Order: sequence, then C-alpha cells, then structure tokens
Amino acid sequence: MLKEIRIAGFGGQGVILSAHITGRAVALHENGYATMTQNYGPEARGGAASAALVISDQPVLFPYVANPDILVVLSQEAFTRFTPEVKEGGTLLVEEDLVHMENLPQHLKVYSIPATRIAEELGKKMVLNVVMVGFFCSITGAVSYDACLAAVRDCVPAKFLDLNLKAFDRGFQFGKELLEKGTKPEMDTETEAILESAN
Amino acid sequence: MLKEIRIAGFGGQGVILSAHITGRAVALHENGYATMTQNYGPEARGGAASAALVISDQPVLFPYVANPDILVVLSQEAFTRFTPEVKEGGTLLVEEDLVHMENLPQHLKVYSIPATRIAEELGKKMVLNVVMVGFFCSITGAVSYDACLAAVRDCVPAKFLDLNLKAFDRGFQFGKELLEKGTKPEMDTETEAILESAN
Amino acid sequence: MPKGSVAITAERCKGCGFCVEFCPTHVLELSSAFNAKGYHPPHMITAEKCSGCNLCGMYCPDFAIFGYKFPDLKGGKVGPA
Amino acid sequence: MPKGSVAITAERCKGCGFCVEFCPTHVLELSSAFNAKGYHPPHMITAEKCSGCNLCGMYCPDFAIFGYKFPDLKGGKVGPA
Amino acid sequence: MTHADPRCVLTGTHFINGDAACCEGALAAGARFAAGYPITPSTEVVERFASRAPAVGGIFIQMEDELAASIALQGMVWAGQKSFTVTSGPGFSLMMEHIGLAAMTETPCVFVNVQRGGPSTGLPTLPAQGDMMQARFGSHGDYSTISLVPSTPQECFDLTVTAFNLAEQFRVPVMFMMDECVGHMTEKVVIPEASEIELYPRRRASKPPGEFLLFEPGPDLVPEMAHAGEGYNVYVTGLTHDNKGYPLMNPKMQRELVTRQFEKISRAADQLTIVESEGVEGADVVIVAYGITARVSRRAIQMARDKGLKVGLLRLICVWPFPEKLIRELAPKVKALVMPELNMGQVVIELERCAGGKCKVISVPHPGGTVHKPAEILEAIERGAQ
Amino acid sequence: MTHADPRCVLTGTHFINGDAACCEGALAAGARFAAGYPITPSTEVVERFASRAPAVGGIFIQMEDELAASIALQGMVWAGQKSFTVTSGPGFSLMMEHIGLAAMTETPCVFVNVQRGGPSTGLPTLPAQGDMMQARFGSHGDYSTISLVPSTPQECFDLTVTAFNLAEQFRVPVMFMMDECVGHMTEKVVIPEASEIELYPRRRASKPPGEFLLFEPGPDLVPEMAHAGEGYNVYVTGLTHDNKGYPLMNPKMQRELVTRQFEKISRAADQLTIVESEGVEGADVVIVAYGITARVSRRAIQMARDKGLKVGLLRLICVWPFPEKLIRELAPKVKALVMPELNMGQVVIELERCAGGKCKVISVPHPGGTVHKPAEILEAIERGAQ
Amino acid sequence: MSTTPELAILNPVEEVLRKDRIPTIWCPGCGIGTTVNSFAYALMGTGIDLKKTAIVSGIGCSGRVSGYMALDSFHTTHGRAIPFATGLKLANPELNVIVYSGDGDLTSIGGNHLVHAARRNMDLLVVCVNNMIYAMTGGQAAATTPGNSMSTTTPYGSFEPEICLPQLVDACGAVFVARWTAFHVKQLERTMAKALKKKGFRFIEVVTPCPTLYQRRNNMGDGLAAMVDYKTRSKIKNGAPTYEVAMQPGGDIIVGEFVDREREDYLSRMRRQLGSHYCEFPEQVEDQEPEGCCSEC
Amino acid sequence: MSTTPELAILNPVEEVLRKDRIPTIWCPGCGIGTTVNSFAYALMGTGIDLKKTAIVSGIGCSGRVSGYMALDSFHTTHGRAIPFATGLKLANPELNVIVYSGDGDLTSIGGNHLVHAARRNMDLLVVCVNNMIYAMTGGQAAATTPGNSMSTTTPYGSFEPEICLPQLVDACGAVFVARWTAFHVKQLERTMAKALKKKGFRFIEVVTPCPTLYQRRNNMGDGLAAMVDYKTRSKIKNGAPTYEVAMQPGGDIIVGEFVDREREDYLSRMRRQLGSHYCEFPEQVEDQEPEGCCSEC
Ligand SMILES: Cc1ncc(C[n+]2csc(CCOP(=O)(O)OP(=O)(O)O)c2C)c(N)n1
Ligand SMILES: Cc1ncc(C[n+]2csc(CCOP(=O)(O)OP(=O)(O)O)c2C)c(N)n1
Ligand code: SF4
Ligand code: SF4
Ligand code: SF4
Ligand code: SF4
Ligand code: SF4
Ligand code: SF4
Ligand SMILES: [Mg+2]
Ligand SMILES: [Mg+2]
Repeated sequence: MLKEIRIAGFGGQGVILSAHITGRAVALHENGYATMTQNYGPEARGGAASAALVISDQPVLFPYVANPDILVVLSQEAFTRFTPEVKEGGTLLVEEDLVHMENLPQHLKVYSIPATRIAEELGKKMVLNVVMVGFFCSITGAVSYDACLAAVRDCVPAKFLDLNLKAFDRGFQFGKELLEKGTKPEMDTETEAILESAN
Repeated sequence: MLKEIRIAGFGGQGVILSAHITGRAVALHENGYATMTQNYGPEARGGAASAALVISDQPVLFPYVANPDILVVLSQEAFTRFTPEVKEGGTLLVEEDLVHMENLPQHLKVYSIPATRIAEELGKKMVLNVVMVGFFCSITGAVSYDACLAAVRDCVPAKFLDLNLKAFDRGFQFGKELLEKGTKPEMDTETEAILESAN
Repeated sequence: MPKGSVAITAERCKGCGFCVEFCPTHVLELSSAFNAKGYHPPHMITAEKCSGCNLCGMYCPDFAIFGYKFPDLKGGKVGPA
Repeated sequence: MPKGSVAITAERCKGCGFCVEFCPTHVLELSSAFNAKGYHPPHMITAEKCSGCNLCGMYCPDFAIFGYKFPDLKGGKVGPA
Repeated sequence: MTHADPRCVLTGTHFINGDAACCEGALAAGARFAAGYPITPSTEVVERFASRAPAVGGIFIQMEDELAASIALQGMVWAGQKSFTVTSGPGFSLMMEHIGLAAMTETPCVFVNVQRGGPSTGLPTLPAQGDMMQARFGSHGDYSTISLVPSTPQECFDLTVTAFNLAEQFRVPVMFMMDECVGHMTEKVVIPEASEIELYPRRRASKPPGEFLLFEPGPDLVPEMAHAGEGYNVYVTGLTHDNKGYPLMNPKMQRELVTRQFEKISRAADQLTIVESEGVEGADVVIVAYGITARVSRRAIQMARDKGLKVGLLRLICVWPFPEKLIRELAPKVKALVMPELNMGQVVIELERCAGGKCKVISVPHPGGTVHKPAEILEAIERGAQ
Repeated sequence: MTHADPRCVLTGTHFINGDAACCEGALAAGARFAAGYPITPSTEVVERFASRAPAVGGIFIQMEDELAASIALQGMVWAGQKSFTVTSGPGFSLMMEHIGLAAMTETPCVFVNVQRGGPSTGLPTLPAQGDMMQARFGSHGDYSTISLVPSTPQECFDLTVTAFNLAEQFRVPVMFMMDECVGHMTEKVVIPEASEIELYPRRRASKPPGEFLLFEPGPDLVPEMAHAGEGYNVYVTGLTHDNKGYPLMNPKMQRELVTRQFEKISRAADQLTIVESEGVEGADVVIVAYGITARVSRRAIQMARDKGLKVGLLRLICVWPFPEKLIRELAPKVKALVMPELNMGQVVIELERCAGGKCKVISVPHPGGTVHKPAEILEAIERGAQ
Repeated sequence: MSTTPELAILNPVEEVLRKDRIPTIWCPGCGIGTTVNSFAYALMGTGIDLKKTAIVSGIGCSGRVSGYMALDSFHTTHGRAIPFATGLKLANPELNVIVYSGDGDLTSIGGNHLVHAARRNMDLLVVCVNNMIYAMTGGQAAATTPGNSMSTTTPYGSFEPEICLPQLVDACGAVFVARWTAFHVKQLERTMAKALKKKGFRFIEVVTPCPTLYQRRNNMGDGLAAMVDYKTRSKIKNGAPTYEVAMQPGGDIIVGEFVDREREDYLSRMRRQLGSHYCEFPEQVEDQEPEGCCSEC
Repeated sequence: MSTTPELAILNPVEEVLRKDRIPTIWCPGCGIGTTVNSFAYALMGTGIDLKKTAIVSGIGCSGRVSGYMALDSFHTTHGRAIPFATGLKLANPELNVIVYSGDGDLTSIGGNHLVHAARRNMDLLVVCVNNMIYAMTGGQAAATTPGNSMSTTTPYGSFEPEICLPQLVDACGAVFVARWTAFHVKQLERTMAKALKKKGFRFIEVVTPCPTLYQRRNNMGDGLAAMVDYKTRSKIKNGAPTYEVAMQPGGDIIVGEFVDREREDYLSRMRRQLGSHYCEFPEQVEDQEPEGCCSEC
C-alpha cells in the first residue's frame, strides 16, 4: 500500500514539522518507507508552505505528490490551491477556523478540527501542527498512535515535550470522537467577517 | 623564398620594435608577407626580450621560428641562448659592445656593429634598435632600403623622426662598408672587465 | 467632522500593526476578523480623530492603507490631495 | 684599517645604484665594466671608509651586496656577525 | 585505509534530508573544517556543520563570498586538514577559478554543489542537473577531476565519504553533485559504526625535508603531500611548475605536468567506473541515468516491464570520469541507450560519443524545476525498443 | 542591416597584432563602451580601446575585478549601447556567472577570451585553446551561446564584427575565443571602408510602452529590446521569468523559457555553420581544426599532400553551436577525421559524437604553451589514411 | 463606514509601484515595504524624471524592491548591483541610477564594488536595507549581524565583529552618507529626496526589521516590536563623525545625515582629464592611426 | 681587492631566501627586493619559528615574493591571498601567516577580502607593496595610481581617485596599520618586526618604485630617482589619524605607524563565544543527535 499525502498551510504553522513527524513515525518507528519533500520558494517567507509525504511498504521511487490520497489544509489558500488535486474519493483534513470550504468536491471525505483554538487552549498556538498530527493519525490510521507518539518525542525540544504530547493526544481524541459521530463538512462561521473586512 | 629571423636582446632595447619595423616594411611597403611574434614572459620585465619574424612571398602558415636563417643579438644572454639554433650557414648580426662571442659555430656568417655606441653618438641610446634595422637591411638584403625607411617613418613619434632616419642610415651604411671590406668576427675587448667584476 | 480619513485594502493587509501603533491619534485598531490570507486588517475606531496625515500609509509595508485629508468642505470630492 | 667591508656578487647585480647612493660614507661606485647580464656592478672606491653597516645590503633589491663588520682584530675571521 | 573517528560519526538511524546526510558524511570522512557562503538549496549542509563542528574541534567559517570560500578551504587543506565547501549554481560558477587552482596544485578537497534550476538565478528552490558539464569543464584550461552523484539521502551520506576518499587518493578536487530534490528530500538514513567506515588517509611525505619533492609523482602518478608548518618549505603555485613546485613555464614542463594530472585519473578508469546496474543483461533498452533522475527512471522501468519490454538500468554514480569502456561494451548489445537528465542534454553527449553509432542513443532532456514524469521516460523507452 | 559609422572605422592597411585588430573590429561594429580588467595576453585589446574610444565619445572603464567588468558591460547594453569585455583564462572563469546572466536576460554582448595556457595561472604568456568547453558549459544551468574562433589578425578584425552582429541578431552573449598566438601575432590587417562593413542593428521595441512585452519572442524566437530611459519600465531578472520579464518560478515557465532560448540558436543551425573548407571533396582524411591550430595544420597538409595523401581541411570558424549536420554528412565520406587542438581533447568530443562511428576520429591533443609541430599532425593524418 | 472601496481612490505610492506585483513576497511586519514608502514619496516629491530613472538590485528579500517599482528595474546577480548600475550610468549619463539592495548583498559579497564605486565617486544613490541578516536564504549571519545573535549559521551565537557601513563608505570617499531606521519614515523620505538631487556616490543605510529570521529567532518579538525598539534606541546625530556611529548590540542607534561633501564625480573628472581627447559622439573625428597603434609604438 | 669570492661568506638574508631562485625576475631598480631585505631581517630578528611561518601571495610582481622566501610559500590566485591565508590560520592556529602581495592584488580585485579579514580581525600580517600600478601585466592604472598618471590604460592621464589604504583598513578595524616607503629600510624592518609579534589583523603599506612601468612612463626617472624622491617627500607622523594620510601626487608621503590598538582576534572571540560548545579535538564528545538535526527541529 502506497499513500500520498500533502500537508499545506502558511509558513510558521509548522506544516513541515507535522509532515516530518508523520514520516519519521513510519520510517523509524514502523518498518515502512517514507519520503518527505517540501515546497520552498520566496513565498515561504510567511506565505504558503506545503509538504508532501509518500509512505509505503516498498522503497519510494517517485518523491513528489501530484494527486494526494490525503490532503491536510491549514489555510484558505492551501484549501483553494490543493483541494482540486485530491484523488477521487480521497480524504481532506481541515483547520476549520482558518478555512472556509467553498464549492467542495462531493467525492471527498472531509474532517474538520479547530486545531488552532485547541492549541491556544493548550497555551501555545505553535503546537497546532502537532494537534493536526494527532488528528491525522486517528482519522487516517495511516500510521500507528505509538509510532507517532515516539516521533513526536524525537522531534520536539525537551522543555515543550509534555505540551506537545498533550497536543498530539487532543488531536487524536478529537479525531476519534469525530469518527464515532461520523463526518460532515461544516460551514465556516466567519465568512461574513472576512467579506466585511474586505471592503 | 621564406626567411626566418630572430632578433633578441634585453627588454628596453626596442628589440620588438625593430622586428616590427622590418616586418612592416615587408608586409606594407613591399608586396610580401610578414608574421611577427614575440616571446613575452615575466622575464620580459627588463630581462630577455626576443621577437621572431617570418617573411615570405607566400602567406605564412607557421608563425614561430625554431631555427632562424638570420639571428640578430643585442645581448650576451641572447647570443648564448639563440646562436646554437641558427640554421647551417645562417647569418648572425651582433651588437659588438654587448656581446662577447665565445665558441662561435664555424658555419655562420657573422657581422658585428657597435650599434649602441653609434646610437649614443647620435645622442640617444634608445635608437640603437633602428641602427640595427639599417644594419640588417644592408647586410641581409631581405628587405629594401626604401621599404624599411617608410616603415621607420610609420612607427616612430614625429619628434624623433629625423633622429631615427639618421640612425637607420648610419646602420645601413655601416653594413654596406662592412660588406665591402668583408666580414670577420671580432674579439670582445671587455671580457676581462666582465670576469673581474664577477668575483 | 474629521479632517481626513483612510482607505484600507484589507486583502493586502498582513496584520503587522504598524499603522495602529504609529497613528499619532490612535484612530486604528486591528479587527478581529480575518482576511482571506488569515490576517487581521485594521479598521477605524475613532474616525473623527483622523487628521488624514497618512503616517499610517507611510508605515504600511504592504501598501494596504493610506490616509488623506478632506478638502476644506468646498466640494465633497474624496481623494488624496 | 677599515671597520668593515662588503661582499659583492657581481653576477646578481642589476646596476640600480641603490647601494652607491645610500651608502652613508660613499664607499661605493658603479664600475664601468659589465657583468654577463650587461649591468655595471658596484665596487669600492674608498674601502677604508666602510663601516660594515650593511645599509648597502639593506637596499640592494637583488641580494648582490652586503656589508659586514670586521671582528675587533682578535682573529682575522671574515664574515657577518 | 584507516577508519573513521567515532567522535565524528553520528552512528544510528535518522530521518534526515540529503543536505543533512551530506554534512554527516563529511564529518564521518574526517572533515572538521569547512568554508562556505549561503545559497539555497545547499545552505542546510553548512548550517548543520556549524552546529556539529565545534564539538569536535572543527570550524565552519562563512566567508564574504564564494571566491573566498573556495580558496579558504584550500588553505585549510594545506594546513593539514580535510575540508570542503558547499554551494549551488551561482556560487559554483564563482568557484570555477579555484577548482582549477585545486586541480593544478593537486589539493585534495570536496566541492558540494546542490544543483538548482538555472541558468543564472533561475529557480533557486527547485531541482535540476544542469551543472554536470560545468563540473567537468567549468574552469579554464585542461584539468581532470571526479564527479559523484547521489540519488538518495542515504547516498548523500555514503558517497560524501567516498568523495573525500577519492580526493585523498588522487589529490584532486572532487565534485559532489547533489540536486535540490535529493538535498531537501527527507528519508531514513542509516549511519554505520565508525569502525565500518573506511577512510583513505592523507598521503603524507615519506621523505624528510631536503630529500622530499612536493610534486614528485608516486608510482600511481600521485605525489605525496607536505603541509605548512611541517618544516618542508613547501612551494605551491598555480603556475606551471616542476617537481619542486617551482614555476617553470615552458611547453615541455606544461606537457609533463598536465599529462600526468590527466593520467593519474585515466589510469584508474576501472576503479572510477562506479555504477549500479540492474537488469542490464539481455535488455533491449538500457536507461543510463544518474542522481534523482535514475531513481525516477525506475518507476518508468516498472511501467515498461509491465508492458513486457526488456529494460535495464545503468545508474552512473561516478559521472566524471565517464565510464567510457563500459558504454563501449554495452552499446553493441542493446537496441538503445536512453538518458533522461534534468538538463537540456549534457552527459548524453559523452554517452552518444562512446556508443559510437552502435545503438540508438535517446536523450530525454528536461530543463528542471521538477523531475521527469515517468511517462516521458517510458515514451523514450518505447521508441528505443522499436 | 546598417553600415558601420566611418568615424569608428580605421579604414586602411595596418601591421598590427590580433589584439589590436580585435579592438578595431569592436569599434567598427559600433561598440563604444567596454569594461575590463587587465590580464595577459588580452590587455592590449582594451589598452588600445582606452586610447581610441574617447575620440568617438566612448568609454573604457577598468573595473575592480572581472566580476564587475562582466556585469558592468551588461549595464552598458541595457542603457542602449553596444559593449564588450576582454579577458583570459582566470578572468574568464570569474565571468562565468555573468555569462549565464547575459544568456538568461538575452543581453547582446561580446566576451573576448584570449586563451593562454592553463589550468589556473598556468602559462600566462603562452598560447592554448583550453577554454573551448568552458565557453559552452562554464556557467551553471542550461544555456546556449555562440563561440567564434579567429586564426589570423585579419580575422580578429573581421570576426569581431561578426561576433557583435550575431550577438545582436540572437540576443546572446557571443564568446570570441582568440589565443595568445593569434592575439600577439603581428601581420598585415586590411580594414575596409565603413560602407563595406554591414552591421546588425539593435532589435528595438517596435511597440509603444504598455503594448510591448520585453521577452515576447519574435518569429525567430528572439525578443525585441527596450532600454533603460526609454519609458518602458523594463523589468530584467536572472530568475526564470515570463514574457513581461516578471519572475515566474515554475517548471512550466522554465520549460518555455529555456527551450526557447535553445531553439532560437538551434533553428539557425545553417546560418551558424560557419566554416572554411579546402580540399574536402574526395579527401580520405579531413583535418577538422579551429583558430591558430587550423593554420598550423595547413603546413601538415602540405607535407601530407607531398606524400601523395588526399587530405582536406575543415576549419571551424563558429565552433559553438557545433556544425553537427555538416559532420554527420562528412563522416561517412572519409576514412578519418583528425582534430588537433591546443587542449587535451575538448571539441573532439563533439566531433566524435557527430561522426557516429562512421569513420575514425583521431584527436591530436596538446596541452599548449606553443602550437603543434606540423609533424605531430602529419603523423595523425598518416594513421588516419591507413 | 470610513474605509473606502478599493477602486474608488488609489494609494498615492501606487503611482510609482508595479501594482500588478502586489502583494509583495515580504512577510508580515517586514520593514522593507515601509522603506519603499519613504522612497516612493521621495521619488514623487523631487519630481525627477521617472522615465529616466533606473533601479538596480542584487539578490535578496531587499533585492526584490527593484521589481516592485514602476521604473526601469534590474534584478541582477547577488552582490553585483553596483557594477551593473555603473555600466548603466556610464553608457547613459542622463539616467538617475539608484541601487536598492540588502546588507549581505551590498556589503558582504558586494563589498568590493561598494568600496570602489565610492572611491570613483560614481554618480549613484545606494540604499542599503540593513536587516542584519541574510534573509532570503533563511537567516544566516551576515557581516552586519550584531554579536551573540542566533542565526542558522551561528547556533551558539554570532561572534564576528560587525562592519560599520557609514564609516566604510566614508573612508572610501562617498559624498553623502546617512543612516535611518525603518521607523524614521519621514526623515528617511527627506534624506532620500536630498540624496536623489545630489551628484556623486551617495549611501543611505536603513536599519530594518526582519521579524521572521532575525527578531523572532533572537526573542526580539515581531516587526512591530523592532520598530518600537528602533524608536527608543535611536539618537539623531546629524554630522556625527562616522567613526563614532558603529552600532552596539542593544545600544544606541546613531542615525542622521553624517556626511555631505562636494567632490567631482567620476564622469566630470573623466571629461576634465580627457579634455579635447574626448569628443561627444556626434562630432567628427579624423581617420588616422592613433598613438599606440601597435604593441610598441 | 675588497670584494670577496661568492662562496666565502653568505649574504645573511639568504638564510631566509630560496637561494636557488635568485636572480629574481624583478627589473633593475625595482623596489620589491629592497622591501624583502627589511622583511628578511625582521623575520630573523624576531626569532619567530620559521618552520611555523607561511607566506601567501596573490599574483603580480610583488606576488612573487612568497616564492623567494625559504618559508612555506603559497602563490595563490590573483586577489585571493587573504582568504587562502585565512584558511591556513584557522586550520592550524600555530602558524604565523603573512600575506605579501601587490596593491592591485590586495586592494582592487582582492579588496573585499581585505575589508572582511580586517573586520574579523583575522590573525594575519598583510604587507602591501604599493607600486601604484599593475606591474606584472604591463602597467595598467590601479586604484592606487596617482591622478594624471600615464599608464597603458590611461593614455591621456589617469583620472580615478586613489584609495587611501591605511584609512580603509583602519575603518574596517585593523589593529595595526603602518606605511613606509622602500627607502625606509630600517624603519620598515622595525615595524615589520613589531607587527610580526602582534596578534590580529596587521597591515603595512610599502610605497615602492616600479621604474619600468610607472616611474619611467611618467618621466620620474629610474628606481633610484624614485627612492630619492621618497626620501625627500616622506614625512614621518606616527599615530597620525588615518583620514589625514592620503597621498597627493607630488605631495608629502605621510609615513609611520598610524594605528596600534588592541582588539580580540577572530579565534579568541570564537572560542569565547562557543565556550563549552567548542571542544579541542582530543576530547571525547557524546554520540547523540544534535539540535537542528533536521530542517525543522
Ligand atoms: C553568487 C550567489 N551566492 C549566493 C546566493 C544566495 N543568496 C541569495 S540572497 C542572499 C543574501 C541576501 O541577504 P541580504 O543581501 O542581506 O538581503 P535580505 O534577504 O536580507 O534582504 C544570498 C546569500 C546567490 N543568489 N548568488
Ligand atoms: C583573475 C585574474 N585576473 C587578472 C590577472 C592578471 N594579473 C596578474 S598580476 C595582476 C596585477 C598585479 O598588480 P599588483 O597586484 O599591483 O602587483 P604588481 O605586479 O604591481 O607588483 C593582474 C591584473 C590574473 N592573473 N588573474
Ligand atoms: S491618516 Fe494619520 S491620523 Fe488618520 S489613521 Fe492614518 S495615521 Fe492616523
Ligand atoms: S500597516 Fe498595513 S499591513 Fe500592517 S496592519 Fe496596517 S494595514 Fe495591515
Ligand atoms: S657596509 Fe655600510 S659603509 Fe660599507 S659600503 Fe655598505 S653601506 Fe657603505
Ligand atoms: S644595489 Fe645591488 S643591484 Fe643595485 S647596484 Fe648595488 S649591488 Fe647592484
Ligand atoms: S524573511 Fe525577513 S527580510 Fe525577508 S521578507 Fe521576511 S521579514 Fe522581510
Ligand atoms: S615591472 Fe615594475 S614591479 Fe615588476 S619587476 Fe619590474 S620594476 Fe618591479
Ligand atoms: Mg539582509
Ligand atoms: Mg602594483
């Protein structure tokens, strides 16, 4: 089984690290193969950031992801740009406060999470990416809870370890509950606000 | 007829210019072909200087001179270095005050001139190279008097023109007379001086 | 009646807060709303205090805001001098 | 009896005249003779005035001359201190 | 051969990118000194080195430009150390004069070039393989060096060690030609025990000062090396020089020197034929590729084989010197050699020359910015198979 | 085509060296601006230019280094002038980054390289042809330019004019690859009347600002040019850019841009096949050579013919782009192609590739410092004739 | 509601900007854009002929400025903006040529060109955006980075001494030398306007925040925090001797116009020296072999 | 007869010269060789370990000095002696590293390295032979050529302003800055000896005749005439502010030791900053993944 994943958002959201943690979990803590690439670019300066992750039980030959099985978006831009690329019947994970889902392809399985809010509740907006990893882990099952946890341990500075472990677990639990009550895309509540401020 | 010529001495003696004048005479003032090349090198800084001139009635293909028909030397070093290269039966023109001819190959036709002294008499040591051109012209007959004269005119700054024309003529006449009384290599009179100052 | 006002192009704003901080009369505040890029653009909270001095415009690194003075009542034409 | 003398390696000399000019006691002069390269090396004209100060050596750009002091008579060994 | 110093080797299993792996390879190879200048997408190599080197008494210095970096590293080598520099396209162009100096002075060192899209500033953050001919011919005059090309982060580690070893063995600058894709690609990288990492030691002077000649060729035409501070009064110049290292600028010395510097490499052609071949025996079409492109080609080969085509892969790990003998032997046995490259057709010039008309040679050029679509390569395979 | 300005043309018969002739060629071609940095054996070109240019309102500026010279000249071009720079090996290596910039920004200009012995400082005062591959591949990334090689002082004049014309026609930097021998060789040089010298004018914008796109390809794929100060608000960048000149860094734009920049040259292959051939018809052996080496080869050919061998000469005047079609047609008709070069075998790589195994290809390498002995070339001819 | 619909009226600076290039690539709170406002108003204020004005940059975040200005824009190679600009100026003396680039670009890799253009007194205005870091490449230490700063190449704190740019260009002979920070928008506008009207080599350093790669990594907050910091740390000292204006980490930032002297610019000096040897092109020159016609004459 | 046979006794300077390289390539009356005497005696006088002393040159007539010294000699590329020397010093701090090269080499093409090595206070002694011309290449004007000089590239007289080297390196932070002429053989020896013993970036400019390509072409006679000219024009002003020592054509040549200050050199500053992060190699370091192990950590 080969899974192509894209995680996209702004620079500074830790998009790359979330892909790194996930890939690391597969490559080092499960006996799979993972290849992570990222889109750099001057825009990376606070602009768009995105990482591609290919995980497989075979060595990965082609490193890039054109049509992901799974797309994780943490920004409106990312949503608009990458959603059309998702494979027929693919999965879409969304940061619900940052993304307003317009004309969403019907074939997608969509799961939303207020990752930023959760992170802020935990006291550090920074950890929204780890919340996302937890959410990804439970929703997709592409990688095991333990492997992810181990990868989180590897990658975060010691002094923020507990916070990050909490963040991961919150994300994971949120996904679990969501699965229990089944999915549904939510209407973004802040649309008006955006439109207003736009004129 | 193709003639290979080398003119060699110190930097600052105007060796290159004398070759230039001669070549120019052939290429521009007679309807022959002339190719001049020169040996540069860090040593050119006040050290050895030498020019090669190939003159012919055909276009010149090979630009360098390995074994000259005619060698003109204005320094001891030049004499020592280049004399062995002269063709069997070739011609050697020597600045007699600056060159002490030791173990001279017998096959050479040798003609000496105190070019420097003549130049100094004319009031400017600088023009010894033009004296040499005149000497070369009369001795070798490789290029005509008029062509050389015209070339001298082309190449020297106006304010020194007369001086140079005189220099050319003195050299030419000296050669003419020498030919009349026939050639003989002369013993350099300053050898002792050299040897003495050497210890 | 304020002496001037500002024009804001919210979509250009990156929410840096320069305009808010350096407005001499504290006319501006970042709104809680996001623009499409996810930034909080400014809005006027005390419009009457705006002198149209355009310091906000001088500071805005993204050319998203500028101030302009109202002409001295004769003719309501709105626009920079 | 002079206090010192110079050693000249004529073949190295390029006849620049530095040694002659800057010898404080005017001991040297360029000889009329040429060396093999065609330069006029210096020679001593007033050897008795030589102090062996080696200024000539300091100036010689071609390492062709140097001065040395005679040892205070005890033992005629000739050479730089 | 000696072994790596455990203090410099980050033994273990890592999930790192090619740039990081390259840095670890350099450290494992014994390089504790580096001079560089930032440029995307190569900077991560020296950034990591800057954090790793002090712990082993090493130094990374960021110079004022690439001209300085590419010669400071040579000063480090002549002081007795192993050293390298890291750059990308524009910086590599600025290093050309000093690559020639290193070749002329037989200074063992490694130039890492993480290739990005060119020409000029081009595509700073996207991959290409457009500097391959430059790696061989970019400096003026005739010189002969070695270029290695990794195709995975793991190889970025392994081959960096090889690069340093070859530099020491042949006393040449070695070009380590990565690309943005491999450099920024994060994968599992296994770093072995130091004791399993073999190193080629500096060829130090075996004779005492006085007897030793700095550029006297050994049996394999490679001279031994003495360094500053060892009492040898070394004389090192970029001018044509004799065995003492003294400038001797005449055609005879030039011939002797330049010819030897070429022969020390050409004589070792067999050792320097470093390739990986798969399914080449009995193949109708062989893909000849290097670096990331070879890896992507595998996808195309799978597709072709599914279509029943007999396709093999010859992956060039050492591109310069070019494996001439191997290709001359291979060409008559196949219908076609197909070479995809992330450039407009560079190494394929040598491939076609060596094929000598014995088979079709199909170039699959690509100006870079991404990698080939496997389909593009497949199409060429099919043409070749006809 | 327009004609040269008589004020810039030194019409008449002269006895000057190749460097001086090159300078006169540049002036005749309309170049009144140059930026340079001294280096043997090329400096005489700009020394002469420095004395000649002021009289025609021109400027020579000696910059602080070759990096500066090689880009200052591009500023001069974007200000609307014709300009060039002059250097030799080490300086040429320092100009590599900016040759790529000129190619990427399609800046018409001329780089003169009077080749000397290399690598590195090498043989500063002696000839070589060791920078030929560098002229084509020395800058990073993929680009396509033109290289011309003169073999006499007369040609140093004539071909310098051609170099500027081709630069203007194709909007590329043209490499004018002289060598120390030709540069320092003094011979008769005839400079014609200005009215007999045809010039390719700058391809100026034919549309007004607003409608004009700076990099919109014309029918021959070459864009028109607007300059600073003309009201076009030009945008010139070394980044991959769209037709407006705006940075657009994606693989699609990269392919479009780089491919076009290659095609504008490759499409003109016939025009750019500039050779001189003599006795090629019915020859068993053809010497393929360029520059001073071609001239020396004539001596060898005379000797060979005296021995009754059927030998021809194909002299490459434009070496890059390589006259591929011509060689592919010629190879089957001869026993051997012999290529002497004052390098270790550079252009012969292309010769052998294009010969495609249809005939023997014999390289006569020479590391430089002097020219070939005719006997060395003769020996190769005899081998080829067997 | 007082905000006006986008199309009603334009931001005055857009007169000199390439609108189709906005939004810029710059990060939130990046100070580069702020300096562009001062520059834009200075350009418009002096009323110089914008059609005859060219802007040249090297490579870097700051190097992108040229590409946002509605002028003749040249985005050259890293460090080489000044020699390119020199070529422009020499070949068309009518042009106003401005070099606008970053600290790493102008003073590290481009340092030699800065030195020699100042020495020549080439008629250029050089604006150096000093954000004290190599930003575009991800935040490496530069020759301008304050001691003990964290950067990707100085994980244990930077230790190279910083260069004092005003002192350097002054020592090389620049005729106008000033320093402001991005906070000093008005003063910067005035200084730029003044410099635009002066002849010779003019240099303006603008200390500017790079929140993404300098301030944040050094726990100095965001761009706004940096601007406030500049406000508090700056001391205006017009005419201060440039050997007294070096910046100390955390210390005063001496700002102002330091040098404003008269010196003949390159082209004027050239014309004076060449005298009658120099003929404006339109004039006829006689057709004869010049001095130095061959390697010996 | 007082001249002694060549082999009897040796010229003391030969102790530090490569005898087999003499005669030098230098012209009659070239001042470079004279500066070498001062250098040779300074080397011998200070008693520094010659086995641990390396000399690095760029390309040029002056650049040939390294090749005549019986030290570790490096004749690098044009303009790059300083960065090569930097590499030597960093990789073997025990070495005394001297850079000895020409004005064009060190200050024109090599200017950027001069600036940044001085800024870093790299522990190097730089001796700049300033003959005010590009000699090796045949006499082109340099950044140091006095105004209105004839050179092969300035047939109508040079017009570029000269750079003042002491002022430049002072502005960049050199800890020792001096200038002498080739005439001042004794003072130069003393200054070189002093500089050899100091730590940090030290710079000595030596004004030197190039009779062949500068003096003669400017009707200033031969090398001897130049030496006498220096003797008459020189004014010794130790401690003079470097902004007051610029040379004017024909004017005074201010010579002396201008700057002698204390500043932590590069390696000391580095060690201080790195503190415990820096371990001399012999010590053991633990084997674990460091910070910054991946592009994100
Ligand atoms: C020859 C070369 N070397 C290195 C680079 C990579 N590079 C691009 S921008 C830059 C530095 C930018 O720093 P600065 O000039 O301070 O501008 P900033 O981004 O900080 O505004 C570097 C090193 C390059 N493009 N070319
Ligand atoms: C990259 C490069 N550019 C140019 C040259 C040619 N070159 C050799 S020495 C030299 C200048 C020498 O001048 P200077 O440094 O003042 O030394 P001098 O000969 O005057 O003692 C030049 C330009 C070179 N060797 N390499
Ligand atoms: S125009 Fe002046 S007063 Fe009005 S908001 Fe802007 S800064 Fe404040
Ligand atoms: S200054 Fe500009 S970008 Fe910053 S908050 Fe105000 S409007 Fe937005
Ligand atoms: S040693 Fe002193 S006194 Fe004797 S010759 Fe030399 S300089 Fe004169
Ligand atoms: S100083 Fe030296 S070279 Fe000059 S004349 Fe005296 S001995 Fe000869
Ligand atoms: S990285 Fe720094 S300099 Fe670059 S745009 Fe972002 S904030 Fe500005
Ligand atoms: S050219 Fe000048 S610097 Fe060079 S050796 Fe001769 S005199 Fe000395
Ligand atoms: Mg910066
Ligand atoms: Mg000099």
